[in-house]
Amino acid sequence: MNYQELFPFPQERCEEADISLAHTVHQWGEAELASKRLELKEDYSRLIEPAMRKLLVDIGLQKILWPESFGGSAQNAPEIALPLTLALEQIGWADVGIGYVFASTFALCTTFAMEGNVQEKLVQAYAPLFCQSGQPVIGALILPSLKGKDSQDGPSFRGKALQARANQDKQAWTIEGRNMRPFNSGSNAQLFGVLCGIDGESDPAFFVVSGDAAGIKRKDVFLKTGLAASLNSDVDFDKVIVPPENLVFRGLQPFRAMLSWLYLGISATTVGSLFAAYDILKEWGDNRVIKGRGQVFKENPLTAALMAEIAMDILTSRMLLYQLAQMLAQPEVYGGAGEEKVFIPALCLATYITHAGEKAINSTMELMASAGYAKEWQLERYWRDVKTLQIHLGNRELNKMEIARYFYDCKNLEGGI
Amino acid sequence: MNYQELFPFPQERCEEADISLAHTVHQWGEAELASKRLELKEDYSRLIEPAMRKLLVDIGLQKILWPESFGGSAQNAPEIALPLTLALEQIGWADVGIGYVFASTFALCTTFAMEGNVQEKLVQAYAPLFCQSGQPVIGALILPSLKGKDSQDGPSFRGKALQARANQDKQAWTIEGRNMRPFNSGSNAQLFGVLCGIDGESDPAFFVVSGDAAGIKRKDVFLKTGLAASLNSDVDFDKVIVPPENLVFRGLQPFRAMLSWLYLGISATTVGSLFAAYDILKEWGDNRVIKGRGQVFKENPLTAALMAEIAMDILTSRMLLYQLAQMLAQPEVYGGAGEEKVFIPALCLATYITHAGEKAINSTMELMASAGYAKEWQLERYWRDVKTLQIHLGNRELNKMEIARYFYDCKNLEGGI
Amino acid sequence: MRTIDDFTRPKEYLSPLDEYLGRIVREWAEKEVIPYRRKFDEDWKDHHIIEPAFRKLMGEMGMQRVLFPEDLGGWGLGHSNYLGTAAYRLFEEISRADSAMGVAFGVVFWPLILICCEPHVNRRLCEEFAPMFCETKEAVFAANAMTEPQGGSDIENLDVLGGSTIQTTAVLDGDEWVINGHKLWPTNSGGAASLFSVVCTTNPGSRDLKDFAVIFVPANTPGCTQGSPYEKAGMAADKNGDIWFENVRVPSWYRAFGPGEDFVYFLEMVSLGNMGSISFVSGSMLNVYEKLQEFVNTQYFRGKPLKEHDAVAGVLADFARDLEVIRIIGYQCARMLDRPDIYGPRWSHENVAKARAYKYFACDKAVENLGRVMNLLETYGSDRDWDIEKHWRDLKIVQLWLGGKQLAQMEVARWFFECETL
Amino acid sequence: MRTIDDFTRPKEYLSPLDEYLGRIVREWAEKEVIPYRRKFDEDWKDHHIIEPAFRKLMGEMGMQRVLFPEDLGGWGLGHSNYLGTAAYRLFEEISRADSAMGVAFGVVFWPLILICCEPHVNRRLCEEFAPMFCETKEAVFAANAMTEPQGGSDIENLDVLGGSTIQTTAVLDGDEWVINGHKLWPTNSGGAASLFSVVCTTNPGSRDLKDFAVIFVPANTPGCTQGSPYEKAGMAADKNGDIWFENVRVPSWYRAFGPGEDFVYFLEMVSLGNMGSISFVSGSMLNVYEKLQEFVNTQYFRGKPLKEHDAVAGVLADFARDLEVIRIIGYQCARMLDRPDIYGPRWSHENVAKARAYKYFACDKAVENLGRVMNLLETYGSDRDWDIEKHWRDLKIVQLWLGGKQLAQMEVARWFFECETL
Repeated sequence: MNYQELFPFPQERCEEADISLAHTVHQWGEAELASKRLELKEDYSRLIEPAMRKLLVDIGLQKILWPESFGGSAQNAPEIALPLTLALEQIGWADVGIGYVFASTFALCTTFAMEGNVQEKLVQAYAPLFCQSGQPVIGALILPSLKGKDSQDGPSFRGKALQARANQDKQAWTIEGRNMRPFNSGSNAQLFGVLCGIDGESDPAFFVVSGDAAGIKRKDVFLKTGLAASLNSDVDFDKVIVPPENLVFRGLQPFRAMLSWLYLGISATTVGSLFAAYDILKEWGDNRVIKGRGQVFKENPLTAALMAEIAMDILTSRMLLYQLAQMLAQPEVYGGAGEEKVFIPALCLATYITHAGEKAINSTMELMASAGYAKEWQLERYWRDVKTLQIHLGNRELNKMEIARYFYDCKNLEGGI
Repeated sequence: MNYQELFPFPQERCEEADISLAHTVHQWGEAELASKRLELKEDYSRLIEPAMRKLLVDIGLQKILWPESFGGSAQNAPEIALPLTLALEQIGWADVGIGYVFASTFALCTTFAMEGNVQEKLVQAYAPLFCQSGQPVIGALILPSLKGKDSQDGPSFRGKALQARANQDKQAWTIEGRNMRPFNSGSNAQLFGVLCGIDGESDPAFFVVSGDAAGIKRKDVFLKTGLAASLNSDVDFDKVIVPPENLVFRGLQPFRAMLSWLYLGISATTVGSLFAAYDILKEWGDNRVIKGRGQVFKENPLTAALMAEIAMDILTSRMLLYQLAQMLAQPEVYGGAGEEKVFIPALCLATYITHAGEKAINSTMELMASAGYAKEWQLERYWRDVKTLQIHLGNRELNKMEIARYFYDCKNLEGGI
Repeated sequence: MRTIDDFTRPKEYLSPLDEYLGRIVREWAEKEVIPYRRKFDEDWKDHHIIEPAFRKLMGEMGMQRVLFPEDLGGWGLGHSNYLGTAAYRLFEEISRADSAMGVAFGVVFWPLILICCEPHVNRRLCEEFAPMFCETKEAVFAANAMTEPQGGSDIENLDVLGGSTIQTTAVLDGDEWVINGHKLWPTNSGGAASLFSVVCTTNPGSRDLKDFAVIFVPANTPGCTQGSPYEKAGMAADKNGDIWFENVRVPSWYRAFGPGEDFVYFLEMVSLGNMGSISFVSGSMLNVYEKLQEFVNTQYFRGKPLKEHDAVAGVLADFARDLEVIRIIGYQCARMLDRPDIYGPRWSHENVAKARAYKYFACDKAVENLGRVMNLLETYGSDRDWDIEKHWRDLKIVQLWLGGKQLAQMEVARWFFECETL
Repeated sequence: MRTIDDFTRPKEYLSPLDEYLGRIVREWAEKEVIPYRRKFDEDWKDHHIIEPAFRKLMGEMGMQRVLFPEDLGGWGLGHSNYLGTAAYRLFEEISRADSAMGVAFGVVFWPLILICCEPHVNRRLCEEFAPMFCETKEAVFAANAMTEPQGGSDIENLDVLGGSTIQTTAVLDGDEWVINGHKLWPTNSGGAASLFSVVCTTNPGSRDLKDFAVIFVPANTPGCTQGSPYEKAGMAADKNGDIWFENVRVPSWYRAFGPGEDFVYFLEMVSLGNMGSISFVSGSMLNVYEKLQEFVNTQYFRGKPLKEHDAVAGVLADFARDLEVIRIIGYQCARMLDRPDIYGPRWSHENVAKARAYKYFACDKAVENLGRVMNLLETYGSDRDWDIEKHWRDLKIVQLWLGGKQLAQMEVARWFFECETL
């Protein structure tokens, strides 16, 4: 049995076609990445671009949200949550960074392309890029962030600094921001989603900005611990001018809706990477001999006990992941993605899954000892990636303020997402 | 909002009638137990028997499995998993011990009354007791156990000692066992389910034995830390003779099916007790003032952070509980309750839920300081009860052997359930 | 066979009395407590079974006298360089048998530390109260009346509140303090204590620590009444209840020291109280080790003692490891309080914060481990006849007292990260 | 502002050299390592940037000489009562800057301990190898060639295996040992080491510990070759690779001691190796404390530094608490190895088991804390410019080496619960 059969998911709620798509993505991962692991270690950057192109353009994952008239597959109803989850598991299995970049881009696009949010002008502006350019398209999010004391004079949102300001002049908006740190892909994103403060208004506004807009300056790619497919750099917006239709939304609820989709993406990618860790550990457990008595690793009760813990973490994470997908897929039952009663469980589940993921991979490394940290065995890459995914949910203690406020009806708790 | 709304469950899969039953049970709990908390502390044993009678006889929960011809409600198809879960949550909320006793009795009866297992003679023998006696009926399980060195000469099952032996003489079976420790209610059970070794056979057999059979000797009720509704004592079977039809099953798979139902019951009862802990904590958080500055407890970020963790534990536990219920309810999708692919996830989920429960109530006690351990606040009762439920799953390390064997295809791991 | 004495203690720190104290208390525990302790839970209110064991230890063996100067009938421990480590050993051995007896005995030290310990001996009060403890064979208890109905252990949160939430008042009327207030939860209340140190304010609402006062009140002073003990999840030998002070009058020199100083030496009670809590934890855990050894040696799985199963052994190893660590930390804490010449005064913010850190570490680890150990025993874990569930219940209580984990965390964060607004 | 020196060390245990060693190494770290360490990861293969810092510390400042007797150019630490605590301080200060440098330096001690330390000084080998370390300004590395391709750290599992899985053989041919075998992973292999201690057997498959041998092999001996270093998740300054021994011939007196004794003193390497690992952990964590202080003081949330948020402060408190505990335990471990007169020989099963317990405790806690700290920083946590992700990667590696957690658990269970079949 493989992990697809071992770890139950609500198969009765999934379409044949969606399971088949997941299978296609798995084959892509096998051909482009898993089978090239040693090459990947030596020359990641050379392999990653063609792999992304195959996935996003040839298999066409980046076309899903867009209307058929542009060549998209018009799957922009909430039910996309289940096929998205199935596919992202497989992407995460192959490469966490690609999964993260895709999930972020997807979340960004839901703000103006998801059923109920559709903004025609923006769809017309960006659908061709995703469906017809023949290029993998990457969207970067620039969200509120912890910043230094200086930033405290600027605009903020729920306790964190907004990295940009926008001002309306006649019709157009001018966006300004210095040393902004995007959540991903600052150096090579073709579009940005930026939450901006607006002078004199308490609610921030979310803008979509084309990556080639005049005034965008990208700094050098900086070194970080994981998610190599996301080439991030600090970015300046120096009087970047965008048309009025690029203001996608204002206020909390649509922001939360975007985050709910992002949380689903991060969770699915994490579960996928746990499958990769499972595969690596399975191989190790089958072949490693210890205690010099010919005892196969997996047959030792102590190591088996930890292996069981890992399996339990994967099992619960996957089940909860699909529970989240089903909540997002059925707004008529659970509420919309931006409503508190969906957003808070989404945050809780993503928090659980990313922490269970950290724990499971930490334990897997323990079991594999030196092979756990040798690049050759690839496990350490998933370890760095999964941790990096997790911290993209934000400071857990601050996030808990959101959660406590909801469950205990707190009035004065500061902060959060 | 109350916990029923705050903690999502797959309401779209539940029938109106089932939710209504849960509501009835909640009202029972409120009237019989929750509203009498101080009396309960002083005089638990006087209150508990009438409460059980109301629940099992008057509301009629003990009638669900049995045919209508006996006055039962004939809900013996696997779909009973969902209403059972809804009801047990509410019983656990009111009293964990009653939940445990009911769940154990239910699991025992599934072995001969659940669709697919129905054994007509036994149903005819016991349905009247449950449907017509007017008494709450308690069934006790006597399962394999860790025992001292002496026991190693006797029969065992998967590494643990079988507490009884059975031998066939002509038609009838004679069951022998000394100082057997049932899992619950040894002192007052009306029927026993006993897994027995049979000389010369490797598979044990499971017998149902009436509590009033000749040769059953019950010792004094012993002191234990929780589950006060379960009055347990050691039991001797001194040449207890039972008819051949009381041999319910042999072998592993039906044993596991029974355990899967027991795990569901333990899990649902645990989640219910978490709701009780939530209620207690909510009241505390709303009213307690700390730091001498009029800061309400729940508004302090540090205590709120821990409160958020507790809410997350309840949320994930409840979601996973319903996932387990749905697996048992749909054998056509997931397999039968005794199949490995259901039994192992059931064990994993019950393990998760009972540990999350321990953690959540431990944290709740932390927050309530002295009120956490004062009997007056009741929380400590749930704490003792939930821990006691958990250890009824067995030694976690040994259980993990089962789990590892399944997920990693281990051949030589010893032991387990 | 390995015994509890195989767990490490920093031998350099031990008092010259250590071996003697350890031996006599262990003998007492084996004879007077362990054979009877399974009945203690039902004896929570009356102490019919518990009282004789206390009498033996405290009155007859004289342990309640150890802090007083020799010339007043005591053992002079208050003058020694071994206050912390000697007390640690004493408490640990008692707690091995019953940690509630450990705390009930340990808390006798609390008020007495204030008056018996160098460098702040209050000779007049020593002389006043020495006879109460030293001239009797009965067990005599003392209690520190601190916690008030609203706010719980907030009073200990002195950095933040400066005593401003104290509702119990002391007003000087001529040569006497007149005390009014309501305290609850102190160990050895519920009718046990003969002497209270009462934490009160001479100026309600003030944040000036000069208004913070600790005043001694014999329990039989008119106007001082104790309620019945509360029923708790465990720790039956430790009685807790309400105490009311209604126009209680005591001589003015019953105040421990005076403005400012009362507060300083009160901090010493906090650091020693945290150290004591660690000793209750390690003492209990040492007995859990013994019971666990018995269980895993005698209970079989697949033809072998349970300890021979590798996965079970992993849990046993973690337990032994954590007990090692807790005990070493506990003795290090005791040492830091023994030797102000090396580690600074017992009442320094540093020592208070560190003692709190060690205490909440020990408690977190204990709760985690006891949970795992209970689980190893399967359903036997909840049965009283294996004793482990008793320690499991008791240690949870140790975790929750002294303001619990959150108060400790705040104090530790304030010290190590210099937080200013928490 | 609070500094790393506010974390507790048992002051009674410190060596007379402690202050001096600490100061010069800290200066070296500030000047030679910390300004450059963000580039170390890419320097893993060549050590262009790393090598000069090593040269300064080990060759010029002479730290590679400390174990040798004074008359051979060393500092005589092998004769002192402060081997453990002095080494602990040294390693801790180095690891604060870079724990890979800590281990690369620390492992130089490993083979040398065998020959330089009382009560088992091998004077002839000291004289033989002292010039290699003492008469140069270059950094000279030593390595202990132990692990073999199949079974990993199984070789350390001596209680169970008695050396029977060792595949590297030593055959006496006249006055020379002829060594054949393949080792991998030792720190300071991958081309770094000039001298190896090689763990081998004189009788393949034997469980008789008299056949267990440790033989010194200079790296330039014909037949001894080192492969390229492996690429790892972190710890770039520590090179690991393969070593092949093909008919390597060394004089017969290059064997550390002889039948039986080699094994005994090898256990001393295990206990000291575990102690060293704790020092790498606490050293790294001290630097994390510094970086974390900077972060929570300068990064703002809702108009206040992050540290003023109570929930964040809770995590800060836990971090400070655990670092306190780890450090105290580390020094206690060092002390136990310093003073065989009090705690028994360094190679006793008790000391080996306890050192393993402390090490896996420290590593578990470090991994847990670093994970939480990374999370406090949000996405900055993964950026190299906050340095914390570096320590996060490095400490995970410390957790995994020396046989990892499971081997430690088995050894601890065997000692404390006398398991016989694990």
